[in-house]
Amino acid sequence: MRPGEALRVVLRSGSGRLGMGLLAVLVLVSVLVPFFYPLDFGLRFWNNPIAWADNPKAAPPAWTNLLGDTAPRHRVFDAEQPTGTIDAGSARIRQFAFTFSHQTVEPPTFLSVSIGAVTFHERPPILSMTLTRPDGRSATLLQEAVRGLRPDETSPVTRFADEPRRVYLTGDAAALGAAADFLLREFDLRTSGTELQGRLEEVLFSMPTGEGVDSLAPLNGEYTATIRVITYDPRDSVQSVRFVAAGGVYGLMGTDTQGRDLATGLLFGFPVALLIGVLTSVAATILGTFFGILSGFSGGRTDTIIQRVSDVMTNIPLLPILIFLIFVLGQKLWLVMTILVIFGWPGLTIILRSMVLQVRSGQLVEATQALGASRWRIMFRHVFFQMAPFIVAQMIFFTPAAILAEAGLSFLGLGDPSLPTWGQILEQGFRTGAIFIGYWWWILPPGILIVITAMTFVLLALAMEPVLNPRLRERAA
Amino acid sequence: MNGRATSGEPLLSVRGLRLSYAAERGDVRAVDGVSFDLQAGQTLAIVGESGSGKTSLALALLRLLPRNVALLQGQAILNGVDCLTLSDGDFRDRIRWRQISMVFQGAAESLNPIYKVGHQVREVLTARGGHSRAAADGRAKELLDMVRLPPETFNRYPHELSGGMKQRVAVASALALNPPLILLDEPTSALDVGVQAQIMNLFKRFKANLGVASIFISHDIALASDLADTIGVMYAGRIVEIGSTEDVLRAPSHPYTQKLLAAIPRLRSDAPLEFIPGAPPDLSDPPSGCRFHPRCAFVMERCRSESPPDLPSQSGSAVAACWLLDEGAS
Amino acid sequence: MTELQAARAATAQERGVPMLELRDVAMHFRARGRGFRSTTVRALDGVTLTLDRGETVAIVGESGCGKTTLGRVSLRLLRPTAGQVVFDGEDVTRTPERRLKPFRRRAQGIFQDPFTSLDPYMTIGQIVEEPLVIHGAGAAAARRERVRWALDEVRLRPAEDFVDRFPHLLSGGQRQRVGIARALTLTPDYMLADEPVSMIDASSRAEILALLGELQERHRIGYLYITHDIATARHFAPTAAVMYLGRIVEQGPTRQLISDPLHPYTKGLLNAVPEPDPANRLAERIVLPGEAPSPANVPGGCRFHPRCPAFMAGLCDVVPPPIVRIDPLRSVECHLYGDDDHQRVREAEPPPDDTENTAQDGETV
Amino acid sequence: MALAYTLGLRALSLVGVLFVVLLLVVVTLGATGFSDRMLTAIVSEEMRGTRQALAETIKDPERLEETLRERRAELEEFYGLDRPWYTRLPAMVGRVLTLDLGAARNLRSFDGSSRVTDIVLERVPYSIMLVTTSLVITAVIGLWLGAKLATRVGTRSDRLTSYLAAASNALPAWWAGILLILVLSFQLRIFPSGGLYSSPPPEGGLLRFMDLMWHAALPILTLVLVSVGAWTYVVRTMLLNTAQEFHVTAARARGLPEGQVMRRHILRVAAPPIATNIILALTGSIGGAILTETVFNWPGMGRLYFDAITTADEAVIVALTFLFTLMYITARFVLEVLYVVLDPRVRYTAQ
Repeated sequence: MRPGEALRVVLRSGSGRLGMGLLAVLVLVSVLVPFFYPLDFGLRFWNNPIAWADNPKAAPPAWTNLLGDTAPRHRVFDAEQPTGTIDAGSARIRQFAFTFSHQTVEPPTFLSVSIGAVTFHERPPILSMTLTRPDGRSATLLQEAVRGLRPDETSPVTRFADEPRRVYLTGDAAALGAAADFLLREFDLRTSGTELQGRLEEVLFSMPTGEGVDSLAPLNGEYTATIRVITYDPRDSVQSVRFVAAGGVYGLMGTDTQGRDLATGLLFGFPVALLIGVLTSVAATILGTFFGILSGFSGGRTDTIIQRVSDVMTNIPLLPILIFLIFVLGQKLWLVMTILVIFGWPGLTIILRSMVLQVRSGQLVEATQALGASRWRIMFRHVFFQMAPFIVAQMIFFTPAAILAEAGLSFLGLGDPSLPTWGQILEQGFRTGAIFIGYWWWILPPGILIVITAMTFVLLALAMEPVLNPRLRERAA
Repeated sequence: MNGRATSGEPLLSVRGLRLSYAAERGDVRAVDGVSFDLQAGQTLAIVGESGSGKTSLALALLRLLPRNVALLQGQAILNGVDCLTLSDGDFRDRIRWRQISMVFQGAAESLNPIYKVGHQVREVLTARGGHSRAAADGRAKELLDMVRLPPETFNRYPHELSGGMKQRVAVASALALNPPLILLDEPTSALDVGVQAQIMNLFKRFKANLGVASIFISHDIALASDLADTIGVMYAGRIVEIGSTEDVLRAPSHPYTQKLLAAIPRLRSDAPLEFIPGAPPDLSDPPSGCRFHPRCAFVMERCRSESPPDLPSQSGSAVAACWLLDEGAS
Repeated sequence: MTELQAARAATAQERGVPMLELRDVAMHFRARGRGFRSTTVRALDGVTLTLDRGETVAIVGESGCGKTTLGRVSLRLLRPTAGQVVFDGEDVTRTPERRLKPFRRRAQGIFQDPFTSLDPYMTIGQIVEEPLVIHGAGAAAARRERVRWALDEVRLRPAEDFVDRFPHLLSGGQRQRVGIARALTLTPDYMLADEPVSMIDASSRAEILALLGELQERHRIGYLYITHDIATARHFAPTAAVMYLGRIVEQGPTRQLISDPLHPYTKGLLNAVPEPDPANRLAERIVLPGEAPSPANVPGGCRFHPRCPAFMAGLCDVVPPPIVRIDPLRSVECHLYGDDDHQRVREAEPPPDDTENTAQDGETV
Repeated sequence: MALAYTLGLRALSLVGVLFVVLLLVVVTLGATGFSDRMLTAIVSEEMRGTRQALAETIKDPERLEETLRERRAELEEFYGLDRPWYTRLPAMVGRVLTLDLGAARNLRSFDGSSRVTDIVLERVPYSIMLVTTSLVITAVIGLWLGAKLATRVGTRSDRLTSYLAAASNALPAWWAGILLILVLSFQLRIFPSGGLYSSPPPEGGLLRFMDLMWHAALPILTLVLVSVGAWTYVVRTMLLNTAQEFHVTAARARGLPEGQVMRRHILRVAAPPIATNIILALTGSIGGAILTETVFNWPGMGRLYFDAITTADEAVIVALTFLFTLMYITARFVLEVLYVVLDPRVRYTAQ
């Protein structure tokens, strides 16, 4: 059967159409992802906690709010240019004011301020952050000076260039103290910073309704965070400023306990899964086809050796060996794929060999040999073509097996850390106990994606069946 | 339409049998209006080339049809019972193997590979013949002996036997319930000529000794003439000529029969071999009129449009569906 | 064929060297038996045969007699265990495959099954062109022209209608003609015809055989015609050899072989052939008992002795029979004719046999 | 005779497989320096005991250290640590074969032993219980359903099963387990999410057993769920293929009752190819069991694998790899025997 004809047969069935559709989506996403992701995404971003510090932790997807939940949105404000500048003598005050509307019962899950690359010449600049509430009251939660010149440094000095100065206000003792002061000053409530530990946002984003800090009513409205950078030299500069009022929900797919955006990780999983599946199955199929045809065709010692090796290989239980080898040799994706290929080809070889023997006993081979055709011509021009549809079907069928094997291995904690996969995301969720706490957004999507991807190929293999078995195609006399 | 002038009710009387299969390109009319009579103890040979519908005819008589049958009509009256109108259950209980048994073309495939052959012969006897296990064993051994298989064959598996021996087992099984009629569907075509002659001897013996009637289906008219009292020649789903073996062989009336006979290489004659140009028609779209007309050397205008009726040949008992006979008569 | 080759072929013939010569060819296969034992399957066991250009020799025998193996050896598809395959005086028995191309160009084959001997993924044009491609004969245009010529030769006309079609759209007879065209493109001198009509409807067999005959006349092809059907051999091959269990037991002009068979096996074989004659009806044939044993288990002495109606104990089961030359064209391998004065024993007609299935009924597994 | 020969050949071939796996394991361990580390750990452990014992008798600290150094050198020589790894191959193969792999780094057996043998072997029954129970349930359902569907090809339920079977190829056991936990354990709270017994375990034999069953229900359900579709499909397809064979038509022609045709001429004939498919599916079910145990915290070998990986306990991993291979090969041999018994053709033609 010609390829075009085969494709038509595949597309005639429902499963074929569904499989082709899913495959198109998979391929499209996988092709697009590498354009937008750095290649060292795994090490530089995914497994680097700093990259995810400003995200809410274990937050469900943002769209869960539509279902009636009332978690605050996640707000991130970045600025490079101040919203206002005040010159006071030699000092210049850069103001970065970020206003946001807070309308939920739950306060933000945390607040943080980050200042990027500050350059100064003489006096070190002073940084501060003040939160102004809808009722006009305000609290200054941060006030600190950039570290001055050390003896070994010469002016000008740039600080926070490599990594911004990030103050995690929620856990910052000074900020907690400032909040306690604020409560005393404005509401005459006497607490302490330690007492407010973990409750900073709660007290800042509410009105006390009675005695003490335990009876609070949410205060909704416009809040403004003002970050000030005071410099003392006209040449001084500040590169960027960020304020985060972390939400209780995040993005399309939520976050994990490290605050990682699961949507990002899941998207990155597309090309990786496809790579594992397709590369492994193509390589295993090429090897299997080559050895299968060679074995069936050449007979003699070559055949015996290939047969013995395949027999042993197919008798080895794959997963335990895979676990052992990856554990000992290192968690590398290419290694996983290599092992899958090494253990994947013999199955095909055994089937193809018996098919070749059948073809070989037929008269086509004899006739072609009598024409003077070389062994290679017979093997790969005639014999191979007879089996091509079957080989393609086997390749498709092997693809999900490779994907699932990698996922299973990752699930056991043997994934390649430099390339996040769906299996790894699931494993981290499982290890953190996500299923027992009900972090479904962490557990369900990667699993569903694995199943859908595997399903795509299974559906295609299913639709290939009539191509292989003409009896199913035409039930004529 | 029976070639032989015989008295009494025929054992089997087939009238207007039609059978088509559903296929993608349209219905395939495998059997298209076949009628014949068969007397008890006689042998009718149905001779035709591949695709002429001869095997379909046999399968229709035993009602062993594939799923894609689109049409089955006509009558097949065996001992006064119309086999085609019986319910499935009745047909199975009353007709199959009791009245009509069959020896298939691929004897090797007709045996279950995982049971000893003796047990397979016994199975029919216990399940259908009401024999006890012990009685069935005895009868099975007797049957194997009748087809001249050594006693130890009883405990052999099919794969341990040669093709000829397997075919003998199939014959033993067909004789198990003493049916009055056996269908022999190319029973020797997979065998070498020597073994073929052995099996044919067996059939001849049973015909003479047991008085069992048979329908012998074959592509080989020479082989058929070895056993048959009557020969029916099939072409494209129809019997184009039927008559006593002597008449059909000595004075064939239908051009197709004539050519078929002339195409057989004779062992002791140097008559040049003839052939029929062209190929048999596609039965999903058969030619109009006489189905043989596109390949016939004597084609007339009438052959293209009108389907010829069965006409008596000059040579006595035979009838043939050919307009030439009409010309000759008028 | 190049002029050089033609010249060589011509000179070979002038020298009186036959085109194809099989000298005492044996072909033994090793097969895995039960347990660790391995058995030797003696498919061919000392066969000598010659064939000239324009000549047809039939090899007649039942399945398993080694006739197909003989055909394969004659095309050097198999390398015989012993003996020689000589083509135009040149011994090609041990010639390695890569140096066999000149031989392959001149020796071609037509095979039994027209359904499996053609690649279903190739068009008729590609199939017929393949030998030209393999042998690097001519430019593309010349090859196409040659394909058309070959199709025309086998009367697949007009050739244009066939070149782009796939084999599954053709009838059995048409496919077989494609096979013949494929073998013909290189205009070989020798063509093996291995049961070329056994899978074709009776009404078309004569057509294929007639075509082969015509091609022989036109191109002086020598045929080795392998068949189980001795009747077609009579009509197609002037000379025939009867094989039994890997040996030629009788050889001679086909008509004489049929009218006056010498070997008990040949007689048995002929007795079994059905003829369209109502007189045969119900008369039981005199048949050979049992079936031929497997070539893995060849009886000693005369290999036919367990089934032979003229079996002479102490001789036939002990001493291999000599090849007795009856006249320049006929020979037989049987003790019945081993007398000094080549006395032909015609009276030894076997008695009607009724114990055909006892004793050694084919123990082939 | 031929039967024994055929089976002997299979057994030999499977022993060969085991040997290849052993060699692969040992060579990998040697070449990567893992075996050095494992042997060093064994030496260190023995030294701990020696130090305690010697400390009783030798009071002079300097002499004690000296004696210990000598003792250590002796031990290192004994274990071959002073020689290159490949000279230790046979000894290492022996160690793996007998699971004599010293002490685990962190893992302990239920009663606190740190010997690898103790840790690993006490898990075996739990794994076997899980796998065999689910296998039996799957087989029963698969055979019954497959036979039922084979009689109604092309119906909606038949097509549905084909799709479900295909889907089960794409559904990893661990993921199915997680789903079941989320729904049946976390949401509906019908079943426990894992473990062997409730804590504290109920008193009394019957209650304890019931509690065990209650805990085993979800893992077994998982294993059955992911393989029953494929089983059903295989059984159905094999039966259909057999039903198309000519001898079945021949049996019908003989007028045998339909039930007898199904039983004797279809089911029985299809049994060997069904067995073959099950043999092939065995690899998958071993993998499924490892992961399912992990998900359900079922204290079998699979869960132990997970824990050993987490704690980087190489000796336990080596022992488990070997044990899994051994179990797999044993199971495979049992099925091969079954196959040979089922098919008379194999019995007589040795190949």
